[in-house]
Amino acid sequence: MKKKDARIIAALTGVLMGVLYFPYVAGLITFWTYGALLVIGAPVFFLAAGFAMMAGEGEEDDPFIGY
Amino acid sequence: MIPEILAALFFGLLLLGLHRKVVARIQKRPGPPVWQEFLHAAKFFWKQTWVPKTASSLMFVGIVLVGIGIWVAALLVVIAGGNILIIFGIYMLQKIVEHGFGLSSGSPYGKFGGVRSVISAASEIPLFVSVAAIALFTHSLALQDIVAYQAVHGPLLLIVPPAAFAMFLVLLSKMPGGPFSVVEGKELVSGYKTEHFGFFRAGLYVCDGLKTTVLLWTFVLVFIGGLPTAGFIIVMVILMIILSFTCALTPMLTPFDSVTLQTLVTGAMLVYVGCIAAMGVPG
Amino acid sequence: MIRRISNVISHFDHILPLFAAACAIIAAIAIISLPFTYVPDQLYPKTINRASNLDPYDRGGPPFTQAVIHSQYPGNSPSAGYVTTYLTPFSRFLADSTAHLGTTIVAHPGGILDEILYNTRGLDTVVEPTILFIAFAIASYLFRREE
Amino acid sequence: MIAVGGEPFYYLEFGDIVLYFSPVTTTLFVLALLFTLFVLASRPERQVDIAFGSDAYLAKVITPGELHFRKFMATACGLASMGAMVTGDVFDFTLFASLVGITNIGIVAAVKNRHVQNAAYQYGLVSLSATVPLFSGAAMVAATTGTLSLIELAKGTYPAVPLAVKSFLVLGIIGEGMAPFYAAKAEMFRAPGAPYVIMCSLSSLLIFLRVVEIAMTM
Repeated sequence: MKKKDARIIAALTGVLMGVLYFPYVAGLITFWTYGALLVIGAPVFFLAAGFAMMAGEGEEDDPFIGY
Repeated sequence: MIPEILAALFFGLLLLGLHRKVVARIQKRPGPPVWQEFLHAAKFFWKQTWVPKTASSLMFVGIVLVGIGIWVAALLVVIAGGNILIIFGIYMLQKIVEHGFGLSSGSPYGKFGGVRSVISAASEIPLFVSVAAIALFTHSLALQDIVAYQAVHGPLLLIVPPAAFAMFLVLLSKMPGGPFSVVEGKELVSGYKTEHFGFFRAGLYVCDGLKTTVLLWTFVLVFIGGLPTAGFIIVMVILMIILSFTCALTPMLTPFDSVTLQTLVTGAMLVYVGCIAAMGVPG
Repeated sequence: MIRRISNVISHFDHILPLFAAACAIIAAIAIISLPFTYVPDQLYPKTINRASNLDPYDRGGPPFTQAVIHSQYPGNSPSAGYVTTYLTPFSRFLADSTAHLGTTIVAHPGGILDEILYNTRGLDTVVEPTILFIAFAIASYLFRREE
Repeated sequence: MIAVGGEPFYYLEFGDIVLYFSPVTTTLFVLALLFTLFVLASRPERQVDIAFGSDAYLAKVITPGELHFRKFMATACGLASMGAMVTGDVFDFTLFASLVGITNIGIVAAVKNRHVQNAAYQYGLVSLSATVPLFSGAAMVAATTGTLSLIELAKGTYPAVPLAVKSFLVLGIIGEGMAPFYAAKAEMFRAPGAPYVIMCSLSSLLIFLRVVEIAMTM
């Protein structure tokens, strides 16, 4: 994933989860609708934020094989 | 809901830190500070990360998504007082998440961790027998019904102590360093976690934190009943300390010994539930 | 003791006898708890016409008409009962001339799949051949793997 | 009635076989779907092995032919478990369960590894013999109640299913790869190809969860 894309995804999910919190508290959207959003959104936000900030630039490494 | 999730995550990581502290004190070590696990998670999140060359990249990344997602879902189910079978289903899915972590990287150590995690699948079976025992009394598996039942009849811990014991064993099998924690044995480097570093590992800490809170909370809800928030926190801390003592004072079993022991417990539980069902439920 | 048990269950050559033992125990429990009451009000009942060439499979009645089937949700399958007695002309010929053909699932296309499954139980008719075909796929793959 | 899985909110009818989506079955269905999508979309990992006697190591590569076959089998396994999760009919459930058993063998059948093949063979024998208690359990459910529909059984108007019959059903599922009969399955996990072998374990866990729900509903 490109860092720029990851940044956009992280921002999108973060903003969506944050903004929709207010209608949920106000009772406009149901618990499970907002819950489904969180179940999908929270891990995506977490990983996308990680990719946006700390994704490695160089070549990948081999797995650890013990020495 | 976001505040609840963050609180549960933070509290779960603190509980795990407490676990390490208690175990260390029993072993006459000073031990890390209680917020050590939280520091770990934060540290890992700000490390450079990439996917190993040999890994199945989609699986490697996707399994972190699944891991966090299912435990957020489990927490929401507990908050909503939903069905206890869903929580236990998610708990069993944690097994698949472990396989995914271990197998997706191509590392032999991760693989061993994953295979160990298949072997230890017996740890889930006592769960269902205790669920059956609970259902015999409450006639429902929704958490709110179970809590309501206990408000009338007193805690299930006193009514069906063997079921509580079976579930305690299940909790124990998910504690680091416990007798049944064969998946994370020290001879496996870091077991299924070996290849997930950087923010993937931070994601694993998020899973662990949520998992600890959800499991302990469910135990308290199912066997003790509804309490005020402070009461929940106190009881969960006490439960954690009991678990830590058990972990520190028991040796780790070999994988198949742990399977045998858990199967025997399940057998005993089955006989017990059979007896209850045959004699008829009082009340 | 625990170690001895775990030595047995850890070896995959032992699980078949182990499973057989478990089956035997459960079967013994089942035999002890006999008799179970048989409920005569069954789904898909049938009267067996021993004289027919299609003996266990004959549902009675002329072809292309609706046989009487007691199904769980009659509203869901208004056409139930038609295909159970349906035979292609060739199958009809086989059925009329011999008592030994047209009675297995692979005997003949358009032959009788299974008198209960066929069209009274929608999804089962799909799942059951699927099991067969998956088994065929595995077998043929293994057979041709070395080529 | 014990509302084990919560109230269903959607019914899908295939004649007498009615699929129902209650909170529990829907959760399980979504999980099976998710991992099936993983199987479809992901490439297998290259498993690293250390060559003893030197400091070299090798990565096992799965050939395209093997890859396609295993992907097909794992997808079939995913579809079968999805079906088993939502079906509202005991006999249909047992059919799906045996389909899962067969596809599990198929997932590792293509692996060129004697140890894994032996384990798969033993697993196949057990899952074959497990169909006997499985189907006889379903048949006895029909005999003792007169119906196979879980929705009807859950209403409590039919006679209760004897405990021994339920144990037959559960034993049949346990034979498909749950404790303590999964030693072969654990060995099957040594095969490379992470997304596919995970399906083996996922399907048996999900089916076990479902049979617990079914046994408590009846």
